[in-house]
Amino acid sequence: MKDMTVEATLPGSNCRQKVAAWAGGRGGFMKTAWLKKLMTVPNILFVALVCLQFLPDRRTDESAVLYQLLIGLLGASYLVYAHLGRGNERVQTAGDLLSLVFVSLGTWQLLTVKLDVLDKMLFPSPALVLDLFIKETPAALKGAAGSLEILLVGYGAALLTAVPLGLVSGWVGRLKRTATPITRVLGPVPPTVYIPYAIVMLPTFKLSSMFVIFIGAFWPVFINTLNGVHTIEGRLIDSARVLKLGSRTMITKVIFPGTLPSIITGATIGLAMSFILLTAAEMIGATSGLGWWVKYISDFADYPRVIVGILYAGVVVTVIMFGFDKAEKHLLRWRR
Amino acid sequence: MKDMTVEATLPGSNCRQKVAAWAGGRGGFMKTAWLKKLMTVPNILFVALVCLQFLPDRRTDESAVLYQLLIGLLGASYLVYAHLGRGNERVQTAGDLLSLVFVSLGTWQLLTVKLDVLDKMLFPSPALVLDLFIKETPAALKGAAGSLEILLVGYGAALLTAVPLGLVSGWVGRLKRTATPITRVLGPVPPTVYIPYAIVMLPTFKLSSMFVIFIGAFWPVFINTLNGVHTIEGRLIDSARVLKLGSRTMITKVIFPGTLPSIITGATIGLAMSFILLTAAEMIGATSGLGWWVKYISDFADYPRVIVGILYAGVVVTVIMFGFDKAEKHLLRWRR
Amino acid sequence: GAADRELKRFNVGYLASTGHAMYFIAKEKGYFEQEGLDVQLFLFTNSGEGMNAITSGKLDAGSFGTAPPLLFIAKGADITIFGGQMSEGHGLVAKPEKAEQFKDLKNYRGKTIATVRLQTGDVVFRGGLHHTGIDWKKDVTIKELDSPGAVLEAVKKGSVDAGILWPPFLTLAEQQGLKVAKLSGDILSGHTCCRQVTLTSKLKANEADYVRFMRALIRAHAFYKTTPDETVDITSKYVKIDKAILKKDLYHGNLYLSPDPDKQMVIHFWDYMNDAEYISSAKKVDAYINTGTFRKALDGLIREYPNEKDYKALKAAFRA
Amino acid sequence: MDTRGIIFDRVSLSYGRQLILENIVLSIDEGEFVCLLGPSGAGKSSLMRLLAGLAAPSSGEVSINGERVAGPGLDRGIVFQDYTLFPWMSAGENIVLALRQAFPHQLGWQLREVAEEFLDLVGLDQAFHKLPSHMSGGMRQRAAIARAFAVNPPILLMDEPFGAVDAVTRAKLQDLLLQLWQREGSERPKTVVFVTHDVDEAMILASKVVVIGMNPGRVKEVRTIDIPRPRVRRELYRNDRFQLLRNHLIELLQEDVMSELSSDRTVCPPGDGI
Amino acid sequence: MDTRGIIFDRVSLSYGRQLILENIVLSIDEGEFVCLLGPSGAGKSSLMRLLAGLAAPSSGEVSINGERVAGPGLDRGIVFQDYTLFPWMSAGENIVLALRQAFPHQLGWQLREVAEEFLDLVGLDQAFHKLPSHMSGGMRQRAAIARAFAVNPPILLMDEPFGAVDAVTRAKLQDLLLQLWQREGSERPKTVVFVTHDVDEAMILASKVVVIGMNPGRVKEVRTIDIPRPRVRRELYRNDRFQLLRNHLIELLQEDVMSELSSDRTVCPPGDGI
Ligand SMILES: Nc1ncnc2c1ncn2[C@@H]1O[C@H](COP(=O)(O)OP(=O)(O)OP(=O)(O)O)[C@@H](O)[C@H]1O
Ligand SMILES: Nc1ncnc2c1ncn2[C@@H]1O[C@H](COP(=O)(O)OP(=O)(O)OP(=O)(O)O)[C@@H](O)[C@H]1O
Ligand SMILES: [Mg+2]
Ligand SMILES: [Mg+2]
Repeated sequence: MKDMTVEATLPGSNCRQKVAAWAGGRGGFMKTAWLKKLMTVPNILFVALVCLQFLPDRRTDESAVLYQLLIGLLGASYLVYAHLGRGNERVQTAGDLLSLVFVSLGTWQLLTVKLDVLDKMLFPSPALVLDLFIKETPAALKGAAGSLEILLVGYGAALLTAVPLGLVSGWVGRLKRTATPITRVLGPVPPTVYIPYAIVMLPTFKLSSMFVIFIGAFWPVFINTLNGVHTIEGRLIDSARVLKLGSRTMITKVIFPGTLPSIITGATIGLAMSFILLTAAEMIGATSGLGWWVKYISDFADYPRVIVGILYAGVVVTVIMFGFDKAEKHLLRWRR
Repeated sequence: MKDMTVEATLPGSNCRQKVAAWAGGRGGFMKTAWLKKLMTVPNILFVALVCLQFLPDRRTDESAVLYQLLIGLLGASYLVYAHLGRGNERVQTAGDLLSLVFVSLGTWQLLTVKLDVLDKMLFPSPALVLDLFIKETPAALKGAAGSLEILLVGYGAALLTAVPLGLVSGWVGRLKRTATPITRVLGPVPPTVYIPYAIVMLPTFKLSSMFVIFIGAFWPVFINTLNGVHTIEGRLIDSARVLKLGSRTMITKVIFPGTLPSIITGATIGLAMSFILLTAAEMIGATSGLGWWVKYISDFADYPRVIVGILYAGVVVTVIMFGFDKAEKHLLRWRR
Repeated sequence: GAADRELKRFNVGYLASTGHAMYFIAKEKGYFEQEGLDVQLFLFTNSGEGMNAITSGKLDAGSFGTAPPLLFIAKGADITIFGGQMSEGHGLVAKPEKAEQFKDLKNYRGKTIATVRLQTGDVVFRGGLHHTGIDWKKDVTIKELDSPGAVLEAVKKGSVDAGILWPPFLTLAEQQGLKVAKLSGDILSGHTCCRQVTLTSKLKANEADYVRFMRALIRAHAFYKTTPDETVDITSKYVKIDKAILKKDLYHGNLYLSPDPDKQMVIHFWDYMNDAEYISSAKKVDAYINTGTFRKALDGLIREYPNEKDYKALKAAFRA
Repeated sequence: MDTRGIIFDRVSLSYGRQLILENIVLSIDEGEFVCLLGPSGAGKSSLMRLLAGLAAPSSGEVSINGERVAGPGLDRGIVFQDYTLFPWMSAGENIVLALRQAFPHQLGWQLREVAEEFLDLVGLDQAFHKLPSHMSGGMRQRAAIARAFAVNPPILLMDEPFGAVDAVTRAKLQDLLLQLWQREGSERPKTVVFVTHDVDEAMILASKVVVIGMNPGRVKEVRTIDIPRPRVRRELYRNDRFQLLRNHLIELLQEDVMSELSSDRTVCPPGDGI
Repeated sequence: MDTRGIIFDRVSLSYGRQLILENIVLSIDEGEFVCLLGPSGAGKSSLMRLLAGLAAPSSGEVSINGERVAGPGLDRGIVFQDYTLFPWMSAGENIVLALRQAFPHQLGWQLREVAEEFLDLVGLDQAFHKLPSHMSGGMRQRAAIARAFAVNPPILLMDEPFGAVDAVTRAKLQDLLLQLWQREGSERPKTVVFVTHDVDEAMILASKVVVIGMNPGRVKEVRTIDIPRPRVRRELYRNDRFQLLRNHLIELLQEDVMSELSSDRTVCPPGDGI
């Protein structure tokens, strides 16, 4: 469909010249170049997605106006973005992600609304999900705000304990040899097992929830930090030993920065763990929160809303991770 | 209590000689040295633990014979082990771990049987747990064998997909930029959410269980691999680029070994995740398996057996990890 | 006249179920406050956690099914059942073409049935099969799943022949084209579901509070009987599903709300749990059921409002 | 296709806002042996990276045989200043890996034989199975050199390759390099670009010396070394042309460094240059 | 306490089954400037690691001022062969980190000033805020040298410290090192152990040269260099004693390497040693 392909179907090179002439000399050339620039994968997918809208619906009870609007908006903002930051890596990434989104949306719509081959309860149409997404915004925002406290305290506590403990245990050989088997036995304990104990031992339900998040996020961060210490090059450690750095300087100025890449990976997984456990943590006497909401709703087999809840969780994680990324870029600027 | 301290309380050095003479010359010296060698932390804790047994019980309905036997056995085997591998690092680690075990057991027994300040249902005595541990061995072994299939397939599939995908995505900058936001959104999805979908899409319950394990183990391995690629030194990458290595050689001979430390960490966390999810995975129509057992029993609020189940899971993980450690030692022998 | 007193803080745990409507009414209509209680409702999505909160004293009262408290009693927890919540309401669903054969328990032999372990219906069906002479361990394949949603999907997909569910999932299942083939009430008529439980020590120490708590629930029951529309509105705040389903469950289904502890049925259920091999306990469960609290509350209310028909009906049904 | 050889056409390179190389114009004929001399930090390694295709110029163009350098290629072998071996492979495996890429049709044992032969040539006859972390600095450097020599590319880029070996081994390696360079003379001549800090080494090896100036890096002088080969080391010192050239180059180099090392702080007595 | 200085008392070192250093007996007086010469892979760096306390001898004992070396100490500064800076700190921060350990009572700005001064001395006056990954090889090496000089320990261990810098800078650094070494002469003399491959460098710097033989590493010869100081480079070449010593050392070194580089393969014309 690209103009290149059009040319290729014409035999001979003088033919090509004719076509160019026909296209109007220089102006024509510019016009095709312009067209060519528009012929990117996301744009083509966008057109395909728009065409898909004209197929007849089999699930007839839904309006797709909002959904179509969203697609239009996505396509348009990409066009603008791509135009502004031409040739930029970010534009490329945005295009790739958008293509992925378009393909998923297209398949999803095709299989649900258009062909209706999937179970209606488990697989709502994208239009319905979008509708719900907008309708549930206040509830989800309130829920996210409610969860944020539990998350931040639990996850924060996990980071604040697991990183120093991991650094020290990783650095002191004897501790490392002792800590490793402990992680083997305690790491795989389902955090939900601790719930009854947390309820009994801790004064409030909220603290119990925080504890569940804490314990879930702790192990990934701890294990990654513990093993990360070992990835520091031997010659750097020798260098530090020769300088006779004190333990504190050693940990903060050498071990910590050297382990940072691993710590950040651990923190990423720990954050995912926190969100996974949010549903379990908020089982404990909560009446709000994103996790509570998802669990509550999935207990009622309200899958469209479950999908919406997960989308919201994704949004929250992405926002939190955005801050993380900034910090990471800054802290690891010495690499490469 | 060490003989050093005894000496220190005697003033003057000729006094010391007297003591040595009194202790019987050379033989006496050897005797105190021998005593000194026995005065290690695990041994002292062992004695304390034995003394604890003579305190009166408040929970009277249990027999502690087996438990006392176990402690005796642990203490004795440590003595033998320490004697054989004197001054060895492994002995030190074993001693450290044993001290930890002794302290935990002592506290546990003190708070349950001896003082009875903890809830009897949630906090059974160590003797009771040991009793159950032995009594449930056949059930647990059968359960573990049943779970192993699900675990190996699910976890194995996660390793086999996440590692190559992570390597390729980490290596190709464009893929990495696209994959990172995807991990942000999909990583924190509670794997249990997939259960109804798995039931609908996959032919058997067992496959659904495996899928839950798979998805849970996938993300930690994938994220660790993805980020691990970036920890390879730039000069090594340059070196490989200059050799014009083909993509396959590049991935298998350079990227893979360079990322291996991170992959192994990810695999450790993934394995822990697999075990954590075993309870959820085996809730899909299973009637056996370690996870099913733990969940079943915790539904019945049979906490002593839950503890036993977790201990068994710990044993299984330790066994699996033992193989892992061997492989790791071999594969990473080039480090330091 | 109780309003001017200092309100007493009272923590109550509940599940998001239509059956707990009396809590919601008493809270929303201010009955708890009028009785001098500052009730905080805590939602649990897992009965086991709720029971832990009860036994650790973090909750003053709560209702988490019938099986879980009985289990905890069998395990030696010192808790007391002092009131009722609802009864019956569970059922077995199957695809319409298979529904007919599930009418008779005898036909269950050789079938595959999905269930969520320890829910009331599960106990009733297993006990029923036991009484019919079917060994559910051998003759029936029982698939235990983790959520009603999973049961529903498994039945719809045909991986199992039938599934045991409870409100509102029975209605939901019907909407999805399944049929309710057998009701739990047909097996054990009037079997209890969620019971009010608390620590025995708490009940002994503050019995007056519990009487007032039960008074509020009895008043809520009367409200439920007389004001369907508002009941549905109130319930929908706590159980977020379609109001039509709520209404059907509350008024046209086989779910019966009642604050009566129904001692005999609890004892019966205890036996069923023994039959279903969920417990094996020779304990006398009578000792863990307190009917006095309910009676005191009911008698007091009848004295104050001698004309209230609902109170009289409850009194008539009550057996100590 | 008529322009064989390497051409730097007004090449500049910046890292961020810092200009490293400015307007480099340089042509290296096919078959030449070029030595780059210049003070530390001048931009010699950066220039090598441009040639290797590991960095792209900020402006201008580097071309080889008329084609723009767009990335690394099998036509160029490079020995880095920090002689990088893959730490997870033994010295021999490192070489075999490189050989397999260059000679995909050879069998494994053939490649191993070649690897062993070249390890032998650099004096590492027993190091085939040694991991880099178990070798000394000089041994690692020699293994990296053996790797580059074994692949035998038409263009050889070497960045201070003999820095970490002793003087005697160094002389041997110089001779070996010269032999490899000349052996190819019959078919297609090999081009060598060689960075060194040792003026004598440059004069022994080079057919052309390029002096790089600093702040920013630029070509300060290009000088053909027309001393006839074989150049016997002991005799060179008695050669007048050699001495003249040598003093000239040292002076050139000194200029730059002098201005860099703020002269009032240096402690060398006057006239004690080198 | 009467035995000041470094003593190697029958020291052997093995890695696994491989014997690296065998029965090293060597004493270095306080205030001596010792150069270690030896072929690549002989065990010079290993010897330095023993001295630094980073490795423990398999048998025998290394002692400093009568005390056994049990680990690193602030009395010894070391410049590694691969000049390691912490990559996450700028050159300046690297030096300040080391200084803070050595001078815990100094204020931050004082340390920064000292760091800047020493960076200046090695010709890196503008590199205080540069990250190691943004510096050239020679610049990194000079920063590592500045770090060791700044801490100014009584014993300085330097493993091929000037390998990656150009000849002129090298001469300056040599002079700087000599000055630091001699300045201390008044109070407590500084001891320097210096590994190099450059015989001339050894002769300019050393008060004693130790030649290490290879396979396994052992002390082959200890020779006092009694050429008077200051040693002016240009004049040295006309000094007969210097020439004699130089040729002797080169021959000594050649012996070992010759036997290593299997001579039938080497390509150097006979007599073309160095
Ligand atoms: N970690 C190690 N494990 C095994 N062998 C090692 C290790 N480190 C060094 N060696 C071996 O010890 C020998 C001496 O190494 P060392 O680094 O001391 O040599 P060197 O004299 O410093 O050489 P160079 O001049 O090349 O730096 C070498 O043969 C090397 O292979
Ligand atoms: N990645 C980088 N980012 C920023 N600046 C850099 C980077 N790499 C090198 N430089 C700067 O470029 C200049 C030239 O570096 P280069 O490594 O090319 O020098 P060189 O001539 O090879 O020096 P040497 O002889 O010490 O190896 C130096 O001033 C250095 O600080
Ligand atoms: Mg360089
Ligand atoms: Mg060395």
